[in-house]
Amino acid sequence: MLRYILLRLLLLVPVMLAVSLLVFVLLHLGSTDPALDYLRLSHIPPTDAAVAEVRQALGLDLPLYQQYWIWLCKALQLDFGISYLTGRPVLDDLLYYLPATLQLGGLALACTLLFAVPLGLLAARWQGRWPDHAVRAVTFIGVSMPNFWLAFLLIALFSLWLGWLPALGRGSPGQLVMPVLAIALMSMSINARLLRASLLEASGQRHVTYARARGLPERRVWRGHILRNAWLPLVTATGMHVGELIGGALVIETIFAWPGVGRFAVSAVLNRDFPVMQCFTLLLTGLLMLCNLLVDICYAWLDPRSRLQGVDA
Amino acid sequence: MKQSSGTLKSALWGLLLVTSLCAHADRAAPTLVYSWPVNAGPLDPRGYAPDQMYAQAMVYEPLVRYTAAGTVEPWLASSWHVSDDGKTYTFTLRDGVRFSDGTPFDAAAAKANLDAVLANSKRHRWLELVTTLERVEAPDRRTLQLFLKHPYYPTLMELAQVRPLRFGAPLAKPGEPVGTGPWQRVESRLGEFDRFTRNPYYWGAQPAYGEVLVKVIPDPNSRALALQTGQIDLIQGAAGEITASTFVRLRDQGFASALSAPLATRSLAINTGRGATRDLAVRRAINHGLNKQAIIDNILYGLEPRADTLFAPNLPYADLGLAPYAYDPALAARELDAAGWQLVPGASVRSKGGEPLAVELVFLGTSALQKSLAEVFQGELAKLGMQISLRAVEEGALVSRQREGDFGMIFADTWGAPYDPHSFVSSMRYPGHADYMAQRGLAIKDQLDQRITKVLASTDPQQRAEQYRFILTTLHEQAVYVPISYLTAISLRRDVVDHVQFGSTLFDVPFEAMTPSQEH
Amino acid sequence: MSAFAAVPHKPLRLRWSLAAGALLVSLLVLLAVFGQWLAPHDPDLIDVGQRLQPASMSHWLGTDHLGRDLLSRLIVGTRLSLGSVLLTLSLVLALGLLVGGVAGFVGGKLDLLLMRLCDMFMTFPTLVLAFFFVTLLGTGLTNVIVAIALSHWAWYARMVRGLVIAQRGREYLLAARLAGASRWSRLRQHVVPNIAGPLLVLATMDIGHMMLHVSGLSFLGLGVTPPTAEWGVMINDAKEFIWTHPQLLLWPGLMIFFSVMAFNLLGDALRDRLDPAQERH
Amino acid sequence: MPTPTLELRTLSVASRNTLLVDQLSLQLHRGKVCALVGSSGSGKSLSCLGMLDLLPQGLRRSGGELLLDGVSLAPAQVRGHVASLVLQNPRSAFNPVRSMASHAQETLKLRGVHGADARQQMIECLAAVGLGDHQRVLESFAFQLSGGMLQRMMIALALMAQTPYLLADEPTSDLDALSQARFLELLMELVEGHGLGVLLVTHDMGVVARCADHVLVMDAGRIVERQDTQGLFDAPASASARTLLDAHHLLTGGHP
Repeated sequence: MLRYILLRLLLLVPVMLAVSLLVFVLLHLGSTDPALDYLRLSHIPPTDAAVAEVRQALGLDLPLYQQYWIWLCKALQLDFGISYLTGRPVLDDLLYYLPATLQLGGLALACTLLFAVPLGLLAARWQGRWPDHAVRAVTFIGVSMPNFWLAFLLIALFSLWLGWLPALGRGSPGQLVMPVLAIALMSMSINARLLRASLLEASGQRHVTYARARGLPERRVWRGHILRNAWLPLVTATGMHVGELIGGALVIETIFAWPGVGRFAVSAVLNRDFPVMQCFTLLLTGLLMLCNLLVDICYAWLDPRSRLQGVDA
Repeated sequence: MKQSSGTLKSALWGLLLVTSLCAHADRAAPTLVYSWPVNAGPLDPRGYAPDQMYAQAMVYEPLVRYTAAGTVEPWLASSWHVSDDGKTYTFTLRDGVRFSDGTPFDAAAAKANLDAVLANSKRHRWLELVTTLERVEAPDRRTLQLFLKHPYYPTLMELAQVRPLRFGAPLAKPGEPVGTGPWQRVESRLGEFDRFTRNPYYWGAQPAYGEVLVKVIPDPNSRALALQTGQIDLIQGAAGEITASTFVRLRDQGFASALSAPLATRSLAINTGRGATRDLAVRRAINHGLNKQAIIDNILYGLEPRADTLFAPNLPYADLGLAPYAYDPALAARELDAAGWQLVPGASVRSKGGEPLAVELVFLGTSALQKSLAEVFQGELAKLGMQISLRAVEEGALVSRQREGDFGMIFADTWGAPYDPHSFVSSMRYPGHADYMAQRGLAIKDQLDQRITKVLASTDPQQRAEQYRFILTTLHEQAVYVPISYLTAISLRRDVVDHVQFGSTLFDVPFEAMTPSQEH
Repeated sequence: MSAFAAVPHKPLRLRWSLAAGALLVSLLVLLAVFGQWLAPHDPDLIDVGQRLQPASMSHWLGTDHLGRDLLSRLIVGTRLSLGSVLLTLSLVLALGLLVGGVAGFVGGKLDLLLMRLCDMFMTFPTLVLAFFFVTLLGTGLTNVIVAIALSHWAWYARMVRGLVIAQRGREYLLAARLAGASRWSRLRQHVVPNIAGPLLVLATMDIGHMMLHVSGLSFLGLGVTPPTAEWGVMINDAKEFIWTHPQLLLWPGLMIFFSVMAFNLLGDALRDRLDPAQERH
Repeated sequence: MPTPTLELRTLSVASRNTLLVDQLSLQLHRGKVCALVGSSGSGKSLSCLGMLDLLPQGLRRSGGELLLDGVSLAPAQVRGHVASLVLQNPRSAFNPVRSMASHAQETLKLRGVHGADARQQMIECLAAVGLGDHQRVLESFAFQLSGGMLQRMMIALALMAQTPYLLADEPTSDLDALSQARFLELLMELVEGHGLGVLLVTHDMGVVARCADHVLVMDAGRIVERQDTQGLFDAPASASARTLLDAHHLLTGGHP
């Protein structure tokens, strides 16, 4: 098992390298020149001389492979360069903003599991009766709701009309409620529907019939047999949803003025701040790969078949 | 334009009352709370992005300060003398001025700052004075001499600008801003706020406020909400702090508001070198075809006065009494017909010799205001039989299109005081500008550039005014620009702050002149 | 002979949702095709004097911040939203079939490489990937479509590969090969029809997801260029007026919501009908 | 004292509109094997499951009263306490994510047996069904054991539950000839040794011939003939019995 984890961690390096090269090339072949953005934000007229000077100062005039080589050497010492716009080391800014996003993403993930599991269970337990229909209706709405529109509805309802919650910013717990809900509703609904489907499928299995035949009480049949098997698809889905939550954070942070890494990345992308974009994609890739590894480990721990038969990576 | 359902309005008032009651107003050293989209930055006296100009204007001071009347007044230099040939400027420095770390401000410190600018002239060369400045001398403690390569009349104007020709303590460590200004920056928390307190050694009158807290709020809607809920006391500036509609809504709700004098011109640059706009008649028809007043009243809520000329009359050398292009669609149609742009019955777009009257209007996709204006222009000019295709781009692409002249028409505002008119006009000579690219198609473009060079070097004010008249009149008659409105700074404040004034330039906010109001 | 496996029968609910889904989707298609003629006013007609009017007889849903009729813009917006999504879908299906088909059919090292590429694309959240591509390609609807296609194709490729490999083992394919049918005709006659079912289900389920992304990117200001009416852009424009005219924000959101729901409804029903076993959230 | 019996009265099973099992009644006696035979689709498996009320979703059960020595019992009281079940496809009958030991512990816990003596009983039962290497078997999962071993594990679980009766639904049809013979041998030992009462559902007349004392022949959800084994083989009364026997003779070429 340990050997498998080490192998996956080693796999992380080549993938990150490939992603960084791909992103580097795509960025520099992109449409516009970051020097222009720098001049614009500095209120300096973009004459040819000024553009040339800034390109030289930012090291953009070197040939592409040389730029990448310089970046790579420095990156290996965790120095991801200086942001074109803020003049601060890129990694410090990203790590400064990361906790806010992790707080939002983490809470959204917790909220997803907190609501998806009971809802899924409720729907599967009373299949066909009113709780099942209610849950299916709610989750169906959740799946079809655009998160940015939901965010505005929440703002209009809770801070504009009822005035209970502050509409934006970070700090007091009240400011957490709406952004988390706006991000989590979609993945919560998806997971609830998934859990319901996998519960129904599991409860139809023959080993459940056999368990009941052995006289086990219904409660133990559900906990010991149905649930134990229904967790598996949920684990893989949750792994995928970490990515979706970060995607959601991108949009939601701009609406709620949440000082997270998502909003920072959006502004960096709009202002062509290459070092920040480069570092952000690497950070994101690393985070997602680790999440996938975590999911696989959970899966192997929960499902002996994959553990003992050798996991198909 | 009162338009809101009953419950909504009462809810808002309720929200306002609740929050303003609990807003703390500590009496010790009152704090003025302002907001800005981003942090102030390391605040290097000569620094560009990410340093924010409003903060540099608070901490660093110029030799001479630009006034609302468009002239300069003595500031760090109590007096100055210009040699007859206009190439030597001798300044007598104000006595008893000290930096916020207590060290004295003298000729040596001033020379050190200006030498630093000359040393990095590659970066500062965009400012004409930096290329014309030969060397700086400090004969004694209170005398500073600037020697120019050739006479350059806007020297004093460019010395007044926020950067790079202001003065920081030479020995200050980078990131530790030490200036002679009324404020010093004591704390900066990324993404949250920047805190400024009074400079204890300030040579001028101590500001009424003990502290200015500038919160980081990137989004205009969030900024408006912060004002409503008492999280900030003041919204002021001309950089789109809040949208026009929000300004009107808050003003109608009773927030004290003010509009500044014209500071810059919101205008479209028309490409004289490409497509249908090569034809003067087309450019004149565009100027006549846009009902600017209706647009200003509805899109800009009448907040910005209509602009008839490229520079507002209150700017130096700009009061020329040029005949404005009145809104006269009939005249525009006649001019187009006369110029051969026929509207074939059945077609909706005029054409001449097979070429359709189509112009591409490029605008900033992320600016709601430019998007609305672009859509209205498209609608209005369509009535004249002109096909305006809209092209939304983000900031980076807008600048590159301006540089390469890749536009039919493009939003290109003037730089505003104190750059207008001299710096803006001077920049027209260099490729890589929307203006250069727009004027490229004019036959007399070369003559215009020579005239600009001559005006900058002229020492005789009368002759200078003559050159400006020729330049501005030519640009006006050739209809290279469509001036829309004069950009004004807006100001909205909670009733906890008084004596709110506007800075004389687009960038500075005179916090030192503001006082906490007495009633509270 | 496992007589006691769940006896397959069509619960009432399934037929109902299939009908409802199909009805809503066809309504959307109707709106998209005949949009202009159905719209009471010209959606792009700017009448600055009539700004921000509440609902009235002439303008059933009122007017937007430039005085354009909101209802007409919503109706015409259908064409753009639906059209762009269907275009994206065709691009994604093409890519998915190509890559998945080749990986599945050729197998070996190429298959491994292509699947690793898929994994890399699948780890990235689709919206972040789309956002990234748009900023590289520049704004505009065509770029948004390409960006979303680039971020969604991996799922399809992975599924197509799985199905192709599953089909390849089937006897009739071996028989066809023995009968000397060329590889291409085998793919066309035998493999594709069997893939169509699950692929159709994945596509209908995914349309909703893509529609959310198109409007999401437009909301961020990177998508459709004005003045064409598109729901995401309309929400972006209405953002400024949330305090005074929330209805400007409400209607476009509702349109997105209902069209996404319609496709999800249809997708669910199709999935239950075509292959109950295949679970995809 | 009449031989102890487990009686099922008038069990009916129906899906939405078709009747699958019609008024089925039968009696099981300790130490006796009662075979329930019929062609596939005759509803014999459904009856077996219906008896313990283990029908899948969508099927309705009516009637089917259970009496142990004349005393009426609810199916839940019978399941695991009075009667155990052995299924056809053993691999899918075990929870894939739980080891054999945890299945056994679960069953023993029902009888309040914990810790050391639970372990002891497991070892004994496994030995009884011929799974000597109990350490490996207990730690392994379903996918790690063969069909035959899993089948015998089910018997072991029944032994652990100490239920007097055993319902076996086509226990041998998935096994190869050798493990089939061994399984039937084990079954007969338990019937004679422990006085187990068995309901054997099968379509293989060879199995019936070898083990069954009494035979019930089912067709289209109804019992069409009840006789003892010898009588059935000699003079099958119902048409379906005859077809089953002809098929059997064809396969085995003559008398059992």
